[in-house]
Amino acid sequence: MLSPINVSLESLNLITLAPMLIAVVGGLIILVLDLLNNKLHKSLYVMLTILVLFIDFGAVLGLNVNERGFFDVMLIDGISIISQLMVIGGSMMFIPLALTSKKFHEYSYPEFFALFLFMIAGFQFMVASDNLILIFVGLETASLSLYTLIALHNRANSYEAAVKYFTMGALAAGFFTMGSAVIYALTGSIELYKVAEVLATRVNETGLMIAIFGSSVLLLVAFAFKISLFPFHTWVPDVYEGASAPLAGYMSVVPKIAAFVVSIRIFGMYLDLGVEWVRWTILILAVITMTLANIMALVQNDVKRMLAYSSISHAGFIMAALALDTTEGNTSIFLYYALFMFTNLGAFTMLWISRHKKRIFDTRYDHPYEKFSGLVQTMPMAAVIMGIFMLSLAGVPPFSVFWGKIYVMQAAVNAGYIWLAIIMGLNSAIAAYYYLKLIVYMFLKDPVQDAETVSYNMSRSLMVIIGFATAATVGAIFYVQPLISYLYYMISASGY
Amino acid sequence: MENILSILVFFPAVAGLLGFVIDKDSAKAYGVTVAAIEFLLSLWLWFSFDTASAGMQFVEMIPLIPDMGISYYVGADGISLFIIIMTTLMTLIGMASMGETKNIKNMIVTLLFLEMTMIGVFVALDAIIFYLFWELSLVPMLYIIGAWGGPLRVYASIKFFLYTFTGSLIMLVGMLFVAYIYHSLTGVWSFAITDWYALVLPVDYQLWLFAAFFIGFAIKVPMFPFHTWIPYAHGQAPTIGSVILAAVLLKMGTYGFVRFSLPMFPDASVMAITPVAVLSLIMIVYTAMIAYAQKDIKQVIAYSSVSHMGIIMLGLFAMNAEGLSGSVFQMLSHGIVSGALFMLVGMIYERRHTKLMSEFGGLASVMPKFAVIFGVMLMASVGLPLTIGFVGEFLVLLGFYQVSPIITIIAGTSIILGAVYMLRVMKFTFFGPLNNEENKKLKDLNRRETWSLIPLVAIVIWLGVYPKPVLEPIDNSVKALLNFMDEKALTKEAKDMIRVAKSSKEVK
Amino acid sequence: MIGLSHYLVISAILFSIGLVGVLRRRNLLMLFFATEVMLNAVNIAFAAISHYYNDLTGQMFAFFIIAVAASEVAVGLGILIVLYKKHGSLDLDDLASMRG
Amino acid sequence: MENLVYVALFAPFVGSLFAALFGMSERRIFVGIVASILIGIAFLASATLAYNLLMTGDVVQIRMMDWISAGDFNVSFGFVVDQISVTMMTVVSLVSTVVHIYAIGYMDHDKSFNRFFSYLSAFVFSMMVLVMSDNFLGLFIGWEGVGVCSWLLVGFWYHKPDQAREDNPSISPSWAANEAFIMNRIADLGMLVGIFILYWNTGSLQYDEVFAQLPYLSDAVLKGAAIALFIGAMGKSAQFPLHTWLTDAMEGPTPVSALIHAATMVTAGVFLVIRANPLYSMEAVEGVSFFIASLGTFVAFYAASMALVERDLKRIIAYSTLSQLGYMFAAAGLGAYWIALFHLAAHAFFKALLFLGGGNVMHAMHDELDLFKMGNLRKEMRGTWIYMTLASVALAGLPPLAGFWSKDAIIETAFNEHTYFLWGMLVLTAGMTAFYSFRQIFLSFHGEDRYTALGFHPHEMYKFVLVAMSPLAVLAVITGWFMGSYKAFIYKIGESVQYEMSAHTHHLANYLGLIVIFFAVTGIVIAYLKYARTGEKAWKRDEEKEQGFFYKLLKNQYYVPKFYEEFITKPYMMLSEIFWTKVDLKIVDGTVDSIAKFFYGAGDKTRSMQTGNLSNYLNWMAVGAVLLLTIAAVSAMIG
Repeated sequence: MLSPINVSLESLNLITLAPMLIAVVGGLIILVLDLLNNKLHKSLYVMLTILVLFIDFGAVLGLNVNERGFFDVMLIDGISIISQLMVIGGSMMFIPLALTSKKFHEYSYPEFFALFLFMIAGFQFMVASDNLILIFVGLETASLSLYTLIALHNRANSYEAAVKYFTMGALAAGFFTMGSAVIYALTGSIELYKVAEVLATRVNETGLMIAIFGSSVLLLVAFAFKISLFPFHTWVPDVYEGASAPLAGYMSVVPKIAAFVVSIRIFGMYLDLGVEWVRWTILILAVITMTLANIMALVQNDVKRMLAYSSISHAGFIMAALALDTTEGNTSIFLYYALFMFTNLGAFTMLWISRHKKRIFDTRYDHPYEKFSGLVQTMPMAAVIMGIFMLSLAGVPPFSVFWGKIYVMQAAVNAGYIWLAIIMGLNSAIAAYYYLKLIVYMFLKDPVQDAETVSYNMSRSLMVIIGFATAATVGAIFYVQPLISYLYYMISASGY
Repeated sequence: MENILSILVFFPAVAGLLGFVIDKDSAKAYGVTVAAIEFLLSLWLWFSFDTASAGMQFVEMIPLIPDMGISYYVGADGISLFIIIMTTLMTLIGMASMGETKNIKNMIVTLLFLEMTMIGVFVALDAIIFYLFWELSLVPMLYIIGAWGGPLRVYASIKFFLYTFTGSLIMLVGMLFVAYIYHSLTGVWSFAITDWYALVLPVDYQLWLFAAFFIGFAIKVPMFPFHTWIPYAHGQAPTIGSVILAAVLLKMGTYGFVRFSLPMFPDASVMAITPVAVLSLIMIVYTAMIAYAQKDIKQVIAYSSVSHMGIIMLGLFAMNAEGLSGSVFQMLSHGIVSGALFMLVGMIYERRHTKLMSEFGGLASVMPKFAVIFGVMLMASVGLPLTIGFVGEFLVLLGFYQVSPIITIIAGTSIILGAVYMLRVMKFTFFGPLNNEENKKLKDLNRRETWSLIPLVAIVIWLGVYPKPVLEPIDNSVKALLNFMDEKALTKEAKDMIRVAKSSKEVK
Repeated sequence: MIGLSHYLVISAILFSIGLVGVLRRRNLLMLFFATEVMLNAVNIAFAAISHYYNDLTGQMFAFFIIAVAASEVAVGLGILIVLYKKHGSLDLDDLASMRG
Repeated sequence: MENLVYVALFAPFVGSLFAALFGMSERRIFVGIVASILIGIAFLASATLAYNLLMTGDVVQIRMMDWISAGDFNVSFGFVVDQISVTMMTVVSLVSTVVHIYAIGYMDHDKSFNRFFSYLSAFVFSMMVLVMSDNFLGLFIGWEGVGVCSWLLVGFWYHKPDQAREDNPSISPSWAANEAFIMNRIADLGMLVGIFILYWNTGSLQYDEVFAQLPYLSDAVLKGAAIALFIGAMGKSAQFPLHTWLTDAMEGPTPVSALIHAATMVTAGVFLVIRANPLYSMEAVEGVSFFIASLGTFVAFYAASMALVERDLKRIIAYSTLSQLGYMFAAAGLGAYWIALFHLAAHAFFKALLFLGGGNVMHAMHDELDLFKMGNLRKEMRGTWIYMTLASVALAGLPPLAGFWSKDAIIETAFNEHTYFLWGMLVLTAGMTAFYSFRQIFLSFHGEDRYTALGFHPHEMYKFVLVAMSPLAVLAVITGWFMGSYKAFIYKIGESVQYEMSAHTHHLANYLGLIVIFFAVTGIVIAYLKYARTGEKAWKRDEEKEQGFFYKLLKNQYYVPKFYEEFITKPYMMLSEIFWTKVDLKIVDGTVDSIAKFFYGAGDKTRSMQTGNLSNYLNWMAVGAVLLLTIAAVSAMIG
């Protein structure tokens, strides 16, 4: 006999779903508004988006640590809270970049903002669950929105970028589902905590381990693609180049945070089970990624592409921290991205400000180095600020990324991976060259452009963003402590 | 004014920030005034410094990132005190004598920031703060070399930056490892150097850590074979850049050895005596020879800097108070003398836009004042007694003689080889007939140039004749350092090698 | 008797076919089909395993995959159309204006 | 008394500063006068101190202030006025006074007149520091100070261009100055090492403290210290093989040669050995002392041999100085320190006189120094002729002039010590000395007039200059007469300086003296016969003889400067060049750059994986998956 379905609302713990719902509803409201009046200015949508995100942020803050909800598919642990906060925070910082002084195609569509909010909801689902289905759905929701957002930039390169990203993303999705299927086949479950339980009892079976081997490789491919590890990083430079600068900056931080969270959940599980070769695979991949991306960044002619490679390299850096499988290592992932976010926000905004509809300096690139030559003479403040961002990225103290870097390296040293710390150090040294290259152009060369060229898109809101990013980058030393202690607390609370 | 060190560090930075709004034409006056105030502040530091005490003074500590054990922790002892004063002095004089007119405002602002970082390095007692200023000092220097330098300036500045940056990252790993050990032993995170001093490390750890720190410091010093950035940096840098680079930035490396390597790794330091001494010997002899082959006056002085830094390195590893004090004193003397020499070369360069010796000859008759001051500095550079150059060099060689007579004798050839290349410069530049028509019209030093050099001449002679006010506080701190090393050393070899001064035992 | 392993083998073969398609095809449209093949191969596996375990989760996953695949096609085709408008070609080899 | 010490020390310093004030302005006679007066004051103070010491026997020792103290090392500016230093002080200040006054006349036309006095007084100050210091490091200050002043003064006419070695063996004043400085530095290193040895073994550098420790030191240490200090002495006193600078230093103005390169600075090395006599008289260092004596003897002979064929007036005197320094070292090495010191003083007087006379000739001949272009000058310059002849007689060692007493004593010492070979050499050298010094007198003042044809119109020096030279002339004559009382004076210092001839030698003293006189007279007679006659027998230049092997060997200073140039200077330059261009730029820096280039090149290569073609990207993903499998498999197997 079928017993009547009886679900108590309380046990659903719907509050865990609230943040995502807020984002989705926000997106819908924007769409409805457009239906009612399609002459509304983008600034309204921007502000609405920020407000929605603000509420979203508050809702996440209100969550209790270590809860499950909605048929236990939602998992609200420390990681999920901090990653949601970072996703939302990052989005709040990047969306005002729509407020340029010049018009850009995509921002005239309210759909842009709706999609943006849906994407955030997707990311939130991704990080707030240990159910592979939900992770997959969240991942795809976010990715599909992201592809569209990229394409909305409405130029040949954007379409090309979107197609490349999309196709590779589809392949990665295939790998992800196949990996999940293997896991399912092995354990009969797709809830990670159950998977872990099952695997823990059978960890000595050779056949099983071979199968795990296969599944973890498939999953690793999928997430290496998202995180952009070598050799799955090939989309990054092209997509960053094709996408608008704000979106590129956004992609260098937010989707990666989400992907990292899932990686922590999946690979952290393997590492906890004592599957050493996962660690080595990740470490080797990470080392290759940071080194090769650095080396390729050396020879770039375009600042945006350089930043793309640099973000690959930074991702490799962080991936190594993941392999450490210590609380410090996991803390460092979030700390690094939090600090990295401010700097990247600033750097990409600077690029955004200098963006023209037409390519003035180079037929191929939007932001060739030459564009910035002699900037210190025409716009000293801008040059100094951009210089600070570059130094921060290079890991020069006391700017924000340095503190992330030192924390990662400290984590590596503490875990006994001194060689890794040394490789990280040397990689930072290589990386310094291409960041310096921009500084060299800005400070040491004579100007070939007028101030207007570089401040084409300048508007008050962008200045505020830049100011904020600068303050956050320079003053990192003052907020690193609370940040660390909060992150550390949340992560250790969720058992990683 | 217990927080005078913080004032010293941040005053120039704040002044630099405000400097952005100063009008271009008044920028230099502003800069010189700020530097002068800073210099007076540093004199005040000396004045209120208790010269009899060997420990850290004016200590300030503000926790910044307690979870990582990082705090703003500064203090000064006899060793750092005078390096700080030299830094402020050389910045002031370098700035006052500056003939640069292009982008003067940027230059002034950059110099003020540079001053902050330099003083920060010498007062930092927290490894991360030390590292912070250490790295930050590269940036203004990069700009100075790159923006006002010669034709190869970009190459030179990037080389300078990347080379030192690479080295210091290795050092950073070393620091992190020390912090890790400190944590695993005490359960507390700390980057405070004074806390680290208490660590007794096993010898193999000491060796690895010594190596890590060594790379960072050695590149900065610069020790052979890491010295090749310096001829480019000096060759391309504008005068002020060379002055500060030679006078202060290089001292950061040797200062690092005193502050970190020696007290933290006494056993490793003792084991490193021979390798370091060999490298120092190569620096002394080999670069002195290279200096002799140079055609460009500035390059001669650049290579001579490396050679003199070899002497300083040797003294640091003498493991006795004579050598160490001498070495620290030599840091000051080299700072002042090479700074002055670079200024002099800069003055002639401004007049003739060349630094090649072959372009000159017989300048003594058209520029007598210039020649006299150059001569004084030259004599100080080759270590003539009663000039500042002698005291340090003598003490270093005296100190190292106890370690190894043979090495000392080879190192002592520095007094010969130094004379060889410096006198060559003197001869080809100032002596001989005045053949070149262009040189006949040269003007002697003007008032600004003369008055910026005269204080240096005065110091060169004052500290040569009566070094006691400076040497005594240095010596006190050095003795305390050696006492400490001796107590801390694990191996018998190290204990035997580290020679505690008799006079300091009584103090204890 | 057709057992789980047969399904899984079929699934694996299909997945490989899809993969080879993705790797070898030069036409974007065909490429999309190939990815669909891959996803559907996974669906077969999920359904089979679900049946084997007598557990509905797998089938649910398969449904979700179908849904996602559908929306993927929608988005993909949309992008494809604008691309075609701009480029006039769907050949992968023509799509390399960004490189290095 | 202390004040007098300071006066003696600082009067020259004040003089130097005073002159320096006018260093860049034009010639002012009063600068020279003031400087001379101040040196004169220093002389008076020194003389008073000497008198006081003679009367009371009280050694004055003062400590002015701390200098360097670090660790256990502690040294201060301290000065001691004892028999040794007071002798030097008096000699130095006296000769300096004369030279200063002389220079007022000599440098008359030089536009750098003021600068010259500044340097010259600074030299006197340094020399005073050198001799008065009560510790080795203080001595080193003076040691280096005189070196610098010598550098400044040799290169005084810095504007002269370089010449080929064939035209001018000294190349140029600035070259000679550098050579002198660098050669001295080589020796100074030895001196420094000696100081290090003494400090680390005795814990002090104070003379009395160091000497008090000597008996407790090991033989090796004593030997090491003795050798190292002597190396220092070799440089200053231009002993072989560091002797070449001295003749080249004749490029400096003649008063400088007289003061620095004859009377005072070059004797600093001898002074050092005498000062450190307790060390050198230790039994353990007997070998070293004997070596010193032998080297001294060798140099005496060696330098005299080169003087035989030299044409340059000043260089002949320089060789004679070198030779006489050899005598002094011979005495000091044999333990007769007071005799060495006495010879030093006597030599200072007559050699300064000789040089100043030479300066007069030079002044008269418009800087022409070639003896072959002179002849019969005595008719024009009678005063100078008398002075120079007196000085030459003293140098040749004929009684009753100063040189005889002191040199004879040295030769006697060699006999007394049973080192008959050294004795023989020294006697022979005495003969050669007489020959070349009179060859010089005869070629310049006697024989045929050769200069008129060449267009020279010599004239006698100013009167006041000649008057100023008179004290030297008087001393050159009478110094020897006070040998006995000087012996009594210096014996008070202690046992180590006391030296007495054995009874046997004493017995033979008169015969020995006669032998020396015989050789000297023979030398003079030969010189007379060859060079002094007029008319048909007049000397004529023999070009053919000048091509002979020995003549050329001597003329080229045994090819030693050439050897230094070919085997030290040039290889050093070449090696430096190689180190710079080949090693430093190519290898050391090349490695650094190639590392950078490697990364950059790798970037260019790996960049090509970014083809822009989506199909390739997808392939890369597949490759990546395979790669992951491999890595995982390998690490699983290793793990």
